[in-house]
Amino acid sequence: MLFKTRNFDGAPVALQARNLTVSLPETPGNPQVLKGIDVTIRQGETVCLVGESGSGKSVTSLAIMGLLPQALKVATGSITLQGQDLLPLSQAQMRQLRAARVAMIFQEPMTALNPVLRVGDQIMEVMELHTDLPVAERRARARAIMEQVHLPDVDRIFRSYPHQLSGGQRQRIMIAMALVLEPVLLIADEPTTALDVTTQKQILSLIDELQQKHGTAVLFITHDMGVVAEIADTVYVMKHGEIVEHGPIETLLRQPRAEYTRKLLSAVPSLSPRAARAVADNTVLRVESLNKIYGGGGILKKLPQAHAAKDVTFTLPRGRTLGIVGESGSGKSTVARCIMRLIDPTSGRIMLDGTDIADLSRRALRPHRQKLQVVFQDPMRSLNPRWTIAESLIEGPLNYGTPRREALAEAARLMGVVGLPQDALARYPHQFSGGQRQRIAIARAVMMRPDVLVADEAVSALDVSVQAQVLDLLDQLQRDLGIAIVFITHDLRVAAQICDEVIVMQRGAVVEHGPADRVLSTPAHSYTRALIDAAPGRFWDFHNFRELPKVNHAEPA
Amino acid sequence: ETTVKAVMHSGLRVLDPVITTAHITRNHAYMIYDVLIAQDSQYQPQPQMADWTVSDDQLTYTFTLRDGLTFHDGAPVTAADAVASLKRWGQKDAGGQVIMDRTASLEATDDKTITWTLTEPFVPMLDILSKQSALPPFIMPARVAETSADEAITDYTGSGPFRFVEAEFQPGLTVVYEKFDEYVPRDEPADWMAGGKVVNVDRVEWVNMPDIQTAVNALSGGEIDYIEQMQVDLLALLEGDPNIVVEKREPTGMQTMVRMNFLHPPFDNQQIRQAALKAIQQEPVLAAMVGNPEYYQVCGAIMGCGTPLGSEVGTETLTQGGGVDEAKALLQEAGYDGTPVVLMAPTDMVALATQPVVVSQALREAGFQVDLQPMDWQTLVTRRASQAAPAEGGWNIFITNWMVPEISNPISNPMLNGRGDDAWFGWPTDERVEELKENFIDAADANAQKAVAEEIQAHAIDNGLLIPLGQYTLPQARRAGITDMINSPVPVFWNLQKAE
Amino acid sequence: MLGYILRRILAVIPVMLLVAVFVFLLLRLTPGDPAAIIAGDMATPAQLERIREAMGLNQPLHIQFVTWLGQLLRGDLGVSLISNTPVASMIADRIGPTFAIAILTILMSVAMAVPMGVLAAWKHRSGADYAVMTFSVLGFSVPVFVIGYIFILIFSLKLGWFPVQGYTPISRGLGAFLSNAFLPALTLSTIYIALIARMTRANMLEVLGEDYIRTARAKGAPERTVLFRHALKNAAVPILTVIGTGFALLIGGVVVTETVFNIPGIGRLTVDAILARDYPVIQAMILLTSFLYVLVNLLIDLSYSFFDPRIRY
Amino acid sequence: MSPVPPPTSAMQPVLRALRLPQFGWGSKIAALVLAVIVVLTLLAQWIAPHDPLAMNPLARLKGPIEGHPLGTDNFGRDIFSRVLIGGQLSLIIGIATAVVSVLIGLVIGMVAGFFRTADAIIMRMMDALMAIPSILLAIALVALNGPSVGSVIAAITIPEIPRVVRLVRAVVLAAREEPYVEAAIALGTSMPKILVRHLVPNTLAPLIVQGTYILASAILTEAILSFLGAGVSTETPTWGNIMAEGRMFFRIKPELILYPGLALSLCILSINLLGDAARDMLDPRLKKRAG
Ligand SMILES: Nc1ncnc2c1ncn2[C@@H]1O[C@H](COP(=O)(O)OP(=O)(O)OP(=O)(O)O)[C@@H](O)[C@H]1O
Ligand SMILES: Nc1ncnc2c1ncn2[C@@H]1O[C@H](COP(=O)(O)OP(=O)(O)OP(=O)(O)O)[C@@H](O)[C@H]1O
Ligand SMILES: [Mg+2]
Ligand SMILES: [Mg+2]
Repeated sequence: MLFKTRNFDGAPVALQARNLTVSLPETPGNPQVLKGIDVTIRQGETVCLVGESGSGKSVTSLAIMGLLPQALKVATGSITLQGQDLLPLSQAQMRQLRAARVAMIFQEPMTALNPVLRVGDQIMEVMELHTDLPVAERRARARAIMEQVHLPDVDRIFRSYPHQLSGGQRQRIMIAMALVLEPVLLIADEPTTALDVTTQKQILSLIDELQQKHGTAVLFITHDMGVVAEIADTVYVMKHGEIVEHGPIETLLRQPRAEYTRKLLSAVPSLSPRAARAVADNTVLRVESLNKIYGGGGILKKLPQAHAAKDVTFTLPRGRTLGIVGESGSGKSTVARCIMRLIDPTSGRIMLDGTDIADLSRRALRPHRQKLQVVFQDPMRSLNPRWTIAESLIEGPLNYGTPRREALAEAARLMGVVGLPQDALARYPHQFSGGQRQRIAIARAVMMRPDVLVADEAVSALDVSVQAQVLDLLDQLQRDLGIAIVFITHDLRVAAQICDEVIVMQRGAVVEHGPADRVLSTPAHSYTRALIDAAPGRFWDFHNFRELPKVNHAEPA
Repeated sequence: ETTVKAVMHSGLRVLDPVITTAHITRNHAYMIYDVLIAQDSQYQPQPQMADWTVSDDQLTYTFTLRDGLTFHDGAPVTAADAVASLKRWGQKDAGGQVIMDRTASLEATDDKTITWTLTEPFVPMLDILSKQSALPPFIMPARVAETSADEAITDYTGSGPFRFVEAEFQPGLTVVYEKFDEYVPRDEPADWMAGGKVVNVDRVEWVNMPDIQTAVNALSGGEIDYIEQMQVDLLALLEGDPNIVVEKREPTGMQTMVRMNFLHPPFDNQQIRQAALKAIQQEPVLAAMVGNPEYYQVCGAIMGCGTPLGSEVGTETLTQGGGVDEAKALLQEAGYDGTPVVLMAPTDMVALATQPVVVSQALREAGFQVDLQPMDWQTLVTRRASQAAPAEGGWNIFITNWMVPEISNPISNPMLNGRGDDAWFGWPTDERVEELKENFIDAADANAQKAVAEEIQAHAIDNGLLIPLGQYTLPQARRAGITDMINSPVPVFWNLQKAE
Repeated sequence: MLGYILRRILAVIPVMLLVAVFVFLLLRLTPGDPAAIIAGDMATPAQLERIREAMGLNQPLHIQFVTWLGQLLRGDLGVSLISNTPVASMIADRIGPTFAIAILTILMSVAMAVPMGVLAAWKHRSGADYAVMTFSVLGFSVPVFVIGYIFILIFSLKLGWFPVQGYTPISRGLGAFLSNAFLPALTLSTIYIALIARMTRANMLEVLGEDYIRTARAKGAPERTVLFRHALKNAAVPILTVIGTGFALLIGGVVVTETVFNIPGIGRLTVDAILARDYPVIQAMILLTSFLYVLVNLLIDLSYSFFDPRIRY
Repeated sequence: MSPVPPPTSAMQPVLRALRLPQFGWGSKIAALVLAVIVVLTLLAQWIAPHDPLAMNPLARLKGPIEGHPLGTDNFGRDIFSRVLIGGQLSLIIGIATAVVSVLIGLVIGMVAGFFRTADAIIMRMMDALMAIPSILLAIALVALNGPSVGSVIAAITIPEIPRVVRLVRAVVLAAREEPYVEAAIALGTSMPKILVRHLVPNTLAPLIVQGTYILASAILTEAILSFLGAGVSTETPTWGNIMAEGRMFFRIKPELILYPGLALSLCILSINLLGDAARDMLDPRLKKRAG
């Protein structure tokens, strides 16, 4: 079974939004954030709401909860929950409803739980607010639901604070909290985006399991088409505050009608790795037994140590792309920052064009900096917000003695290369979108004519469609300039798209290393296999609106 | 148990009446110590602890202690105690030093008798021994009086009408006294420091309130009984309150005056000193300081108006004004080159804060360049001891106040010391004034003394040894329930009654 | 935790040593001379010199410093140059009132300021917010002594509710204590309230924007629960911090209120000592207040973990 | 592509912060009041009907009378003129203290924030300085140098410095972890250049806010120093010493405290309000926040 094919036509409607319009009454021009959307969710159904960032997905969910930010107001339309009109309700009445009949879980399990209260108390609080159950009963129920969400060692976790739990565990607590009163509707706003793929898979199946058990209707908000393919019964596609298309999952993926949906789907990178390119002969970067141990030392007390990179070794030839993949905390960024010498490696060698830069002093390092550039994950924070784009772009060349005029000319030329208008140079970072900013950051790196470009999660913060543009740009630059790229990502789809070679890291160590197509199609290490398995929607070729012709890696036994 | 709570003019910090001239310490000493002989309201010496006889040749003074004198620790007061106390005092007090210079012997001839033999007759002997300021000779146990005169005592046993309650003493803040039950007062009625010191209350508490307004509020509210020195401006707040009595305490009051530094330009020049004197007029200074004319008196006498020796010769411009043009002319004549005059102005002493401001304004109007330097009193007392040039941490002018009895006599008036480096701050070298003082000592009788005093006045004004700025009294205020207070220069707490 | 406390206490030593050096140098380089005040108006320069000699003020600075430090380490704060009383007993006599009023002030301030700040943050940009902010800015804008005078005028003289001055120790009954201590504490509170209310507001604003507040609302928690159970505890650490650093402000205010209300506390003692150059007293007082400051802040640091379980030592 | 987001970043915060239309009405009034006070004090020499020092002790403590719109003080000087001129020195003390402490604090804070070796020593010294109650330190410092304008400014400035240092250091420590700083390192930018071009601008916004508080509290501290007898000479009037001198007459002539107090409070109120507005403005989180 590829997709869920359940039919809910007969099921009672859990929630219905009709012609819902949300506007910003205090902003000049009274812009509309939601423009008359219609959404129907039936008992037991999972409805996925997809769309690019800023399209209004979260606003929809908050409108249902009655938790719209002050700036936003429902202008027209209705929201009914099991036939009860929600909009006329007072705040007090809405409060009665929340958690009891509509519950919600949020994207960031790290921040969505109150850090100063024990998680058990936070679950019990829901019952305290909505029921008259005695404390003992509340506690028993809280434990029961914690077991249902498969939390280990319930006794201990019940008494723990959020920071003592892993991300996945926290999200389970959130789910437990949301479901303990068996609500009619569960709204999940990107509940797994912040989680590792393996954890994501567990959470998705948990939601599925509980939904089956309680018959809850689920409104699931995500921008990850893979997740959609895994869990949705029905999909709504949003753009600029409007629903452009909706339908059963399979229909939508096979025969998308709206142009926008097609675009959205084609931008999803394929999980089938591209063939490695011809091996160039000259190595630009060679890393040998790189180790990085954080912490230790301390005068009066030994600080805890973290061995974040263990004996990492690889070589990178000119013009090729090396992917580093692995779960959060596996040491990817550590390796990148060591190579960049933003931090000092504990031991090992980093040969850049034949020179070991691992132990060079700041001063001695300077001439080599030029050859080594970096692009970070967060495009907003990686540009100085106070500087014009031109200033940011020419900072590097000026450091190495390029005359200002020449540097400006080169900056202008690169604006064309990365697909931005010339006048962008005079503007400030905040005047660009995330994708544009990331292209600027790439242009800034390219200004230095580097031999090696390190991209640490360079596309992770971007929408799929924007992601595709940036990946194209990197590809093009690599072809034109022969730059070698170290590409760090946790997204196997992305890695499959652009890497020639891949190393897989787990707890600081390289567990697998090889050409991308081999590693991703016939993984040798169980950890790699687990990663690949966990990738949602890996059976589907979104680009071509059909299932992948064959599953081209060996199923684990 | 009756307790009188009094707000005194300052906080008591130093407990040794020999080591400091601070009035609050002297007042404290009058509470817990007794004196051999004391001044009455006619400025006459009267027996207190002792009677005396003087030999015909005026050389031998014999003091006999009266019966019943006991220290607070129960020991009887002996002549040896008195001798030790007098000797320690004699090292410190200016008048005492003069006497000691002429002393052949001072000893206890028996338990009750003190025999003091001089080398030559000395008329002011008894006046000095009975004086109220600056350092009266208080009698302490011999063991205490053995302390070096430069070191503060640490044993506060006296034989006065009150006992010092050491456990409740908070320096600068509160002092508590209890009635000394074994004290035997004289039979005569109390008259200033003389007569019977009959204590009618059980306890006296002195509290220091740095903000006089707080004190006034507290007096209105009945939280305290007595304020030693009222700010005249604030009398308005007490007006019309039947529970409160405001009155002048001492008839003579205080003198405020300017002292110039003779060592450095421009005041090393007599003409310029004269110019300064002519530039100043007393009334604005007094008005700014006190406000209500009832409580100040324009007075040019350097030894005080209303005292036997007071004379106002040569001070018309000070008292009546009109000297500015003369001052300008003098400056011109002396060739004053605009050297700035460093005027030290204490900001933290209410009684001294206003005069410098008015004086500097007056000097400026006459053509002086004035550098008014505000500082706290402590800096001032330190800096005035510096003989350095004004630009290097020295000074040209400062202003201070005296109790009139302290300066009412040329011997004790520190301004009239003309012995250069040994003189008081300002260090005038003035042989003439020294000569005149000798004449004064040698004067045969009161009339002759008065004549010399007039000469001294004329000379001192002419030479600019000081510029008197006038006299003032700060009234005291008390709850009406406090009666029979002795109206003396030193506020004392015997004799008074407190109605409950 | 124990190790942490130990390390923090050890870290206090260099700070206090620096304070000691600093204070000592500051004072000894100051013009003004305790000998002069002892000697009084009539003393001659030669007498002054003898007194300086007797008090050891003529010795070289470093010798004086070492002597003083040595005494200090033996727990001997020295003897007042002016009144000859042991400094320790002077402080002991006068620390009570200051302490009692400071604590009353902090209690009153926290009790008033925290709800004010919470309200202002909750009703951000509303009339209530502006009212609280204006009040708290006002508290920063009027000199303490003016506030004190106004309170005396209104509450003591016009209404007659409180005595105008003085201090009654708490041992003579809470009522008697409060009747004297309330006005000074209220006066001191204004600036403290301003500080805490402002800090509470700023941090509540921040916390109220956090995801877990949205979670609490999504659970259907009423606003009261959201504000006080969920938000306030999270905002507590910076509020506590400002209470700690505000302690210095409190000491400054105490000096003034003790003057205005005639309270026999250590604030006035210190100012008097500075004006009289009573070195042992000044040194002891500044060391003591600095030490109190450090101690209060240490305690506050340690209390963080009570409010925020993420903070572990 | 999502529409251009609102300019929430802290870029060009200074210029934007000073553009008044973005402030609420409270801040506009504050700015207006402050402007009036500043203009009045700047023009005091010409507006004041009397020489602030011209005295007539025989006509002291008078109520509003001919030629003295606010009456006279205890020296018979014109209160109105003194309050006008007093504003000059108060503002100078406030501004000088703010500027000097911010500049010195900035330099020390940058050094502490950027050079790990210096950090420990500098911060211990700052801790020590902070631990000494500022008002006591100020009184002692004034006693040290005599209460001239310069020493009052120094006395108020020195205790403020550690606070600025802490602030700057915190900003620098946070900013040096920013990816754009790391990017600059990767671009071969030298440390001093990074300090000056990337980090200093980050500190400006909080420093402006801090500066307004220092300005306001300096004016107040000066008043308190005067109250405690360690202020500037009464010959150079400040709001603080006018009040301190007038406090003795609070009950018989409250104007002596009322008018300078009013001027001072209005001024500080405005500065504080502007500072708070700047804080709200410059804090992107407050702007993004809703609900
Ligand atoms: N508090 C607010 N004030 C003003 N505009 C807002 C507010 N919250 C959201 N918006 C606007 O509403 C629109 C929809 O935002 P929403 O958060 O629903 O997007 P989204 O689809 O959830 O995006 P993402 O995938 O990034 O979470 C955006 O254009 C956003 O700018
Ligand atoms: N400055 C640091 N001090 C101490 N430990 C650190 C530091 N930075 C990272 N670590 C630890 O090193 C390990 C590797 O971190 P790293 O940031 O390299 O992981 P990553 O693979 O980039 O993870 P992510 O996908 O979340 O970015 C983690 O356990 C992390 O907690
Ligand atoms: Mg969203
Ligand atoms: Mg990383």
